[in-house]
Amino acid sequence: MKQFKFSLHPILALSAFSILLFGGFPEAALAHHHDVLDSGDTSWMLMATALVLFMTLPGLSLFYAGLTRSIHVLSVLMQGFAIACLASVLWYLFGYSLAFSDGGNLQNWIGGLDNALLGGVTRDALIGTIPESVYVTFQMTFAIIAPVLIVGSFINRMRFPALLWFTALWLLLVYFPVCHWVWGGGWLSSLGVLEFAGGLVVHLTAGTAGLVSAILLGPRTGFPDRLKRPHNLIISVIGACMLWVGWFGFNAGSAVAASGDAGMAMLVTQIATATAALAWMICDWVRYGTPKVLGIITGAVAGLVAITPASGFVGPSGGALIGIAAGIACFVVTHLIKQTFRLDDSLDVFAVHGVGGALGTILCGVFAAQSLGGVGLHADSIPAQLGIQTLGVIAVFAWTAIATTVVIKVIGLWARVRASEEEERMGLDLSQHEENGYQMG
Amino acid sequence: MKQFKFSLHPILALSAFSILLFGGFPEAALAHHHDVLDSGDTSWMLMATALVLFMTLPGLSLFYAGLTRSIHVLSVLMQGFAIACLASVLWYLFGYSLAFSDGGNLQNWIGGLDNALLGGVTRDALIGTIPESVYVTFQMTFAIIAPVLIVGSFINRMRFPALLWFTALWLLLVYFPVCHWVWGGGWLSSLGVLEFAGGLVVHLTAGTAGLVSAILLGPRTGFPDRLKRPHNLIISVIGACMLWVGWFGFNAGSAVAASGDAGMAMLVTQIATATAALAWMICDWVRYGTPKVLGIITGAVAGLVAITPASGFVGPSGGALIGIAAGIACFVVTHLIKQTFRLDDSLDVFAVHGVGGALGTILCGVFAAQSLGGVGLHADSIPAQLGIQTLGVIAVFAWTAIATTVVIKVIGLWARVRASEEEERMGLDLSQHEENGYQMG
Amino acid sequence: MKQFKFSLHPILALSAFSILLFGGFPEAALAHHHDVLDSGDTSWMLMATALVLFMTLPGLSLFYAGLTRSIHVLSVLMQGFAIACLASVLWYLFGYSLAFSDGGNLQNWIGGLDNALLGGVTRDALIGTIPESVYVTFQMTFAIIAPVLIVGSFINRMRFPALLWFTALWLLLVYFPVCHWVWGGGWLSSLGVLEFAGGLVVHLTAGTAGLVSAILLGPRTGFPDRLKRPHNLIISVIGACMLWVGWFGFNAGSAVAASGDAGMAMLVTQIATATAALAWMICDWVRYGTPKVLGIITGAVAGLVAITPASGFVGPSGGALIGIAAGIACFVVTHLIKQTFRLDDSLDVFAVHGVGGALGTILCGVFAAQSLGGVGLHADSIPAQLGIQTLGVIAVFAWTAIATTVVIKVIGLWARVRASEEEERMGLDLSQHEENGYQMG
Amino acid sequence: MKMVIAVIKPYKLDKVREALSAINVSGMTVTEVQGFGRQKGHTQTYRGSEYVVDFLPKVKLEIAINDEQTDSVLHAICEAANTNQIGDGKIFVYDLEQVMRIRTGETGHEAV
Amino acid sequence: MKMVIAVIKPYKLDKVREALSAINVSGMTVTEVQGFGRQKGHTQTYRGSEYVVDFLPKVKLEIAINDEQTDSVLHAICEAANTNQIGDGKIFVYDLEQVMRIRTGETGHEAV
Amino acid sequence: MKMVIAVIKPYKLDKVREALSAINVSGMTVTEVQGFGRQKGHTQTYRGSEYVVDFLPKVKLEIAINDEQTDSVLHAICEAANTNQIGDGKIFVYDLEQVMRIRTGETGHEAV
Ligand SMILES: Nc1ncnc2c1ncn2[C@@H]1O[C@H](COP(=O)(O)OP(=O)(O)O)[C@@H](O)[C@H]1O
Ligand SMILES: Nc1ncnc2c1ncn2[C@@H]1O[C@H](COP(=O)(O)OP(=O)(O)O)[C@@H](O)[C@H]1O
Ligand SMILES: Nc1ncnc2c1ncn2[C@@H]1O[C@H](COP(=O)(O)OP(=O)(O)O)[C@@H](O)[C@H]1O
Repeated sequence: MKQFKFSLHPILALSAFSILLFGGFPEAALAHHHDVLDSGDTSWMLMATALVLFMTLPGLSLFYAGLTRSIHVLSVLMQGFAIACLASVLWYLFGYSLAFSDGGNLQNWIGGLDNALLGGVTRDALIGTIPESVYVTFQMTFAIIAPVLIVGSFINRMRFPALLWFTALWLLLVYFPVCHWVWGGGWLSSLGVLEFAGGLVVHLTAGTAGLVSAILLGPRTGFPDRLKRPHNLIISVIGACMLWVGWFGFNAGSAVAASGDAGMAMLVTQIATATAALAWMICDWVRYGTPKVLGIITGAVAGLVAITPASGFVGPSGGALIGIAAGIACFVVTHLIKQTFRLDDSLDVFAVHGVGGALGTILCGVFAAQSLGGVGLHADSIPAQLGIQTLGVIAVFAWTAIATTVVIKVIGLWARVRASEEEERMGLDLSQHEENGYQMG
Repeated sequence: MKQFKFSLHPILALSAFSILLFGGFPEAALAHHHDVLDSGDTSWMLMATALVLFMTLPGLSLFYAGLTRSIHVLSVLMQGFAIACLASVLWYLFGYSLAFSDGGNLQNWIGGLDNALLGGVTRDALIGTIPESVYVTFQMTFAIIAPVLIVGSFINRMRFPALLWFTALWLLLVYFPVCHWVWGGGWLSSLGVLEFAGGLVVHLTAGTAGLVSAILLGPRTGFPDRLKRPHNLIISVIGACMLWVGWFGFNAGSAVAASGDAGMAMLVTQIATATAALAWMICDWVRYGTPKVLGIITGAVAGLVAITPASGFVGPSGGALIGIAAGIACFVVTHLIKQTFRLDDSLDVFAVHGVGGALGTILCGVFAAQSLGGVGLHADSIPAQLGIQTLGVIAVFAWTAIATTVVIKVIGLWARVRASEEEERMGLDLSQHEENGYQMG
Repeated sequence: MKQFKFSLHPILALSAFSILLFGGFPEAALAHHHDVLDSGDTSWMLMATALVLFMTLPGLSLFYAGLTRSIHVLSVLMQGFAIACLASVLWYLFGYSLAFSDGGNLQNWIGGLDNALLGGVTRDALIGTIPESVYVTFQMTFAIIAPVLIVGSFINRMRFPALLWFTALWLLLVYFPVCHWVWGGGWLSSLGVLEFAGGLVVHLTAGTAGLVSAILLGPRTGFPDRLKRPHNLIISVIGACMLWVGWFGFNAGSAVAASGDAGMAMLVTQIATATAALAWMICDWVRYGTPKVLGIITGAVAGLVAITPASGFVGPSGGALIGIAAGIACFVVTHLIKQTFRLDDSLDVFAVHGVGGALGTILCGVFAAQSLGGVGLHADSIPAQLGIQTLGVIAVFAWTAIATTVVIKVIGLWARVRASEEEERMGLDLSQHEENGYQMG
Repeated sequence: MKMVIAVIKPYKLDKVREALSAINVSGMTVTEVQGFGRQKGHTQTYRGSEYVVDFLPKVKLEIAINDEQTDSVLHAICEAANTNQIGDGKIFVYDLEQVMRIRTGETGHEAV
Repeated sequence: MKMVIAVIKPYKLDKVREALSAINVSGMTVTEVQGFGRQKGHTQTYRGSEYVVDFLPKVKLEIAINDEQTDSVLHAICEAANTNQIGDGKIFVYDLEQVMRIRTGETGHEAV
Repeated sequence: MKMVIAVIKPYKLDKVREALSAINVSGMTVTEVQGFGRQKGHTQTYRGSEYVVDFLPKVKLEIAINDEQTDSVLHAICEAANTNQIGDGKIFVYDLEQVMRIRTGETGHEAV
């Protein structure tokens, strides 16, 4: 199993890739198999893990919290925090095992229970050149951030007990399986889908789930024309900055080594983020006559999302172009969803994470081309790879949409999912937690 | 001396442990003695140091600052910042030396002055596989956080000059000696106490000092029934998240290497934090009918504290159980102190850090057992180890209580310790610093 | 070129230094030339890069944002964010190339365009022991922070489009050249100036530019006697803490290795920050009768700035003394500028960064002396080195002052640089971005 | 001229404003206030400490009107702000001696 | 009916509220305000810049009462809020023409 | 005695205060309020969602004065706060029955 496990995310991706390119595993990849701990790689992965946690708590939570009304601000922070705890426990109980252990006959779809309770994850166990304990924790932070992302779609209106159920069931039905498909040796990884750091596994799943749950829960009271403005953009800017910094762990950490791949992933992440942010800023400027703070930070996040699946495969110029595409596409879809479809995906989780994740996954199939500075897809294998990438996007979207619907419907059997008008009006802070965010004087 | 120094915290702990297990130093431990710099270990320790500083500034400061009234908020931040500066200078002057250099005849009790002014800490000096300069700074951040923790007990009412005196004398009389006892080759380390990352040295000392000073200074005006609510829980949540992230440096950094031990320390820290947070949340839910934001973040901190001394010795399931125990125990003691004993340990420093630190230290003696997934205590040595752990708790508690009392009494000889009613009413921000935290318009 | 490039910042500095000391390159330095990736060094540099970004976003932005009025708060954050994006793109387009590639005949003054669009920065390219991609990103974060620092001088009154122009032109005319002079093989590096981490390149350039632009834009409405107080010192303290933590990446990262040099850089950074903060606190106490929160955090920043150029060369006691000197000198100059010269360098960018950077650069020439615990300047070479250091300060100051003036004047040809009284009164948040920072209720 | 002061529940503000616009009253000044009355505050518990929350957030509207509008204004507010639950708030009316529009210097009825 | 407006030091709020409860006045509306009067603000210095703080934080109470309560209310507030130090604040009284309870539509004395 | 209530643009506060000091009126109580009037709010767009900003930030001054000061006070405020642009605000005057200084217990004219 170790042998197998070693070849996981994103080494598997790279390997699959090598197969495409060279028709077989390259020496270099195999050379890793000796499984000796490298303190430099371990050091980076310890840190990358901390960065991804930081990106969620407090980063993402703050990004969202600033955009709600002041009477719901704690509820958003609470949801992020509680999800982090719950997802950690589930990961320990069976999540890691379902995602990454050998699933036997079901291997294409889901892992087994060999590593339940993290059995087998001993002090000496290695994944490639790092301790398996580090790999477990690193991947745990990915399982944490996905459900926290979804929260943005239904802020101000999901009851807290329902949220806990939602988190648990959604991880079970969506995240663990999809993670297994892509990084755990499942069918998408067998197909050779390129997915470096979570464009499909984290962002497309979260974005799709956000869209679906926004539809099922219905809009906030006051949507679309009597809404209150974001209560504290300063907080959102802080959150966005933390997301940016923490995302280095997300992307460069997905190299699972302190290597040239990690370095390039960091570099292209930085460039894509910058171009996406500027692209969105210019869109705002053209459309509304003013560059907006909320716009530039959202653009940055769109860039971070879109470069995520591609960050291990493209070069600086590929990164720059993916960023620009993401900034524009996510801007447009945000407006479509809000203004044309009048859907209250409140914090644009689908438009930013769903669209950004899908776009990056697909563009990755292009910009990985060597001629474009990428890691080395031949020009004539681009169409095939594009097909695989698109298939991945469609499959993950479809499965997530169906499973999320099921999850919400099922929870509705025993719990009230949507806050009552009265609870919404009092604010979720008071109605769900009997606390207030701010208390002056 | 190098030879000696090398075997310090937590390598000493591990070594002592090995002696217990195998009746001698294992090869592996000795192998380190070559003292060659490992860039991976160094990299991680540089980063772990930054993380621990981050956990204090801004993490802990914010956690506390959000829980005060808005007229005292700056004073809390100021105290954290000033303590960080003062403790750094004292550590440079003689603190490191007193804690970690050879104390000669007094070696059981306190170090010497060989390293005063960091003499001998040259560019080439190594501790194990990392530069001594890094080890000095890493340990410095521990000496910083301990007195900052205490601040939570007497917020809103200690005068700033007294706080500076308190910090200096408390470090001298409590922190430097206890650190020496446990990690510097003193009597507790000779006994073989297991204390990975600061359960005794940092948390029990701080918690005990908090309790004692809360008693000596008396309660805040308005305690217990006319107090004002925490003024900004958002800030506290941010702080708690930063504590969580930074704590990876605290615990996994205490492996002083980017190793499997570090990885496992990070993993169990994550799990214990999650279970403790959920445990506290459930306690709130049962007791008050609502899950609370302040509850879940406090529970997380309790988990972080309790796993601290054990993080190098237990496995994932041990971590999960220690977390649950900590969440419940700290919840109960918080209520005891506030509601039964009516002591104004304002931010529950004793209930969280004192109790959490003691509990983790003791449980470590159990969950280190190999049969429970730990690093390898034999079932029949558990009673003995439990005895040593308990002795450590009692000794550190007693010494800290006595010495803290002396410190506060002595300062009272030349400085007013407690703010006047008028100063408290104006707010310490205005009365101590002539500044205001918030200034709208 | 690789060979050449390898010997850059700060290895070049160290090498130049070695030449001074030993009349030639030492073996140790040459040994690096093998250019093999070290995962430990790479790990640290990945992290150091994240730290420097963190120090700017959100650190520096928050430090500044808290000190404005609430109606300008977003504009400050927006400026920081937009600069980060723009500087990243420029760095990718040609900045890195102009700063670090071989300039041919112009090599003394500016680099060439060999690395434009980061051509040649492949996955395998190394600088010393780390991937060139990491070095590019690390240096990119330096190019980001310098223009963000300048923002503090003209808060509340520069129009946003002008700011974008200013950033682009200033990087082109000031930052890229000066960076090349000092770290890219230009004339100052040939002279052997000691500049470890940005005292000249980042802080003196930013400080000088701040002073010049504050003069050219004129004071804020209400200066000096009808100004409004800082609107949220909590935010500023958070920012200062983040600066402190992130600065470890700035200084210790400038060792471009996880080495004893990095460790010592971190240690002296910590000590200098602490002494400078305390020095400023005492100055406040003596001058105004109260220790101030804004004072102590500003002192910390002054210490961080001053130790920056020296951090690779001095020992702990050198750090302590540089800190004290910086705390006092920056305090005095702040008062001179504001009270004597009545210049509205609003957030004291010159007094802190200009003076701190210059002071540290010069004192570095003294405290690098071996007898003072430094890296090893002989007592009799101190005068010569002091001359070089002073020359560096003067040259960078003069060039920056001239070029910044040109930049602002030139922009004035097509854009309004200064906000109108009406725009300033509405607040830049509303007038430039049609957004509000805070929205209660 | 009269000044009408209405203390209402915050979330009713939009509705009251609309009700007033409907009867052509379109000037008002709004303040966030804390109310104390029959509606009792709740107790909040933070980590074992109980805090009595005496004051509840309300919104105060000040609306200057001409005498003849008084009844219709009271009626409009009352209807829009009523939830039949304790804490709905109160309306106070007092006599204004003078009103002046700063921009034009107009006084009296035209200034309202 | 009368409206009593009291501007007091913030930390006296609880005491005043209790004093009023003691004489059965239990409705009031409270606003955070900035006061300017004989009590002069202080000067604050932030990094070499001096800022004159003209306005001091006060709390404003609005209390509608029946005419006969006026004296006892003034007395109660005055006693509870007094510290004998400058800046203790002021009380203003004016005549209310009408009072209405939104919930019930009651007016006049019963509505107070 | 009269109470003058002036609702003005926030940035005019300092100027108005100075104008009042110039005519020896040096007591006042200031509140941050939201104004609704002829000056229409703007629309703000945040990520594709449009928000109508109905209420604009204003500052409300309450100034108790003696009867004979009324005209000069109105005049002073009006002049200092005027920008000739819509939204400059309004001044309301009503009659005060009683004024009391808490510190001394003085009432009536001396207390103003
Ligand atoms: N005597 C009073 N003077 C001023 N404001 C009052 C008075 N009584 C009530 N209020 C205001 O009206 C609000 C609602 O009053 P309350 O007695 O709680 O409910 P209800 O009006 O439905 O009986 C209070 O919160 C307070 O702001
Ligand atoms: N003429 C006035 N009109 C309105 N409010 C006033 C007036 N004079 C004083 N106040 C309010 O009363 C508060 C206290 O007044 P001050 O003159 O400072 O002290 P004292 O009442 O003890 O003489 C002021 O801060 C202000 O809020
Ligand atoms: N009828 C009213 N009652 C109370 N306040 C009013 C009234 N009309 C206007 N105001 C206040 O005066 C401010 C300015 O009024 P507005 O009609 O916008 O401009 P102008 O006074 O220049 O015509 C408003 O924002 C509001 O605070």
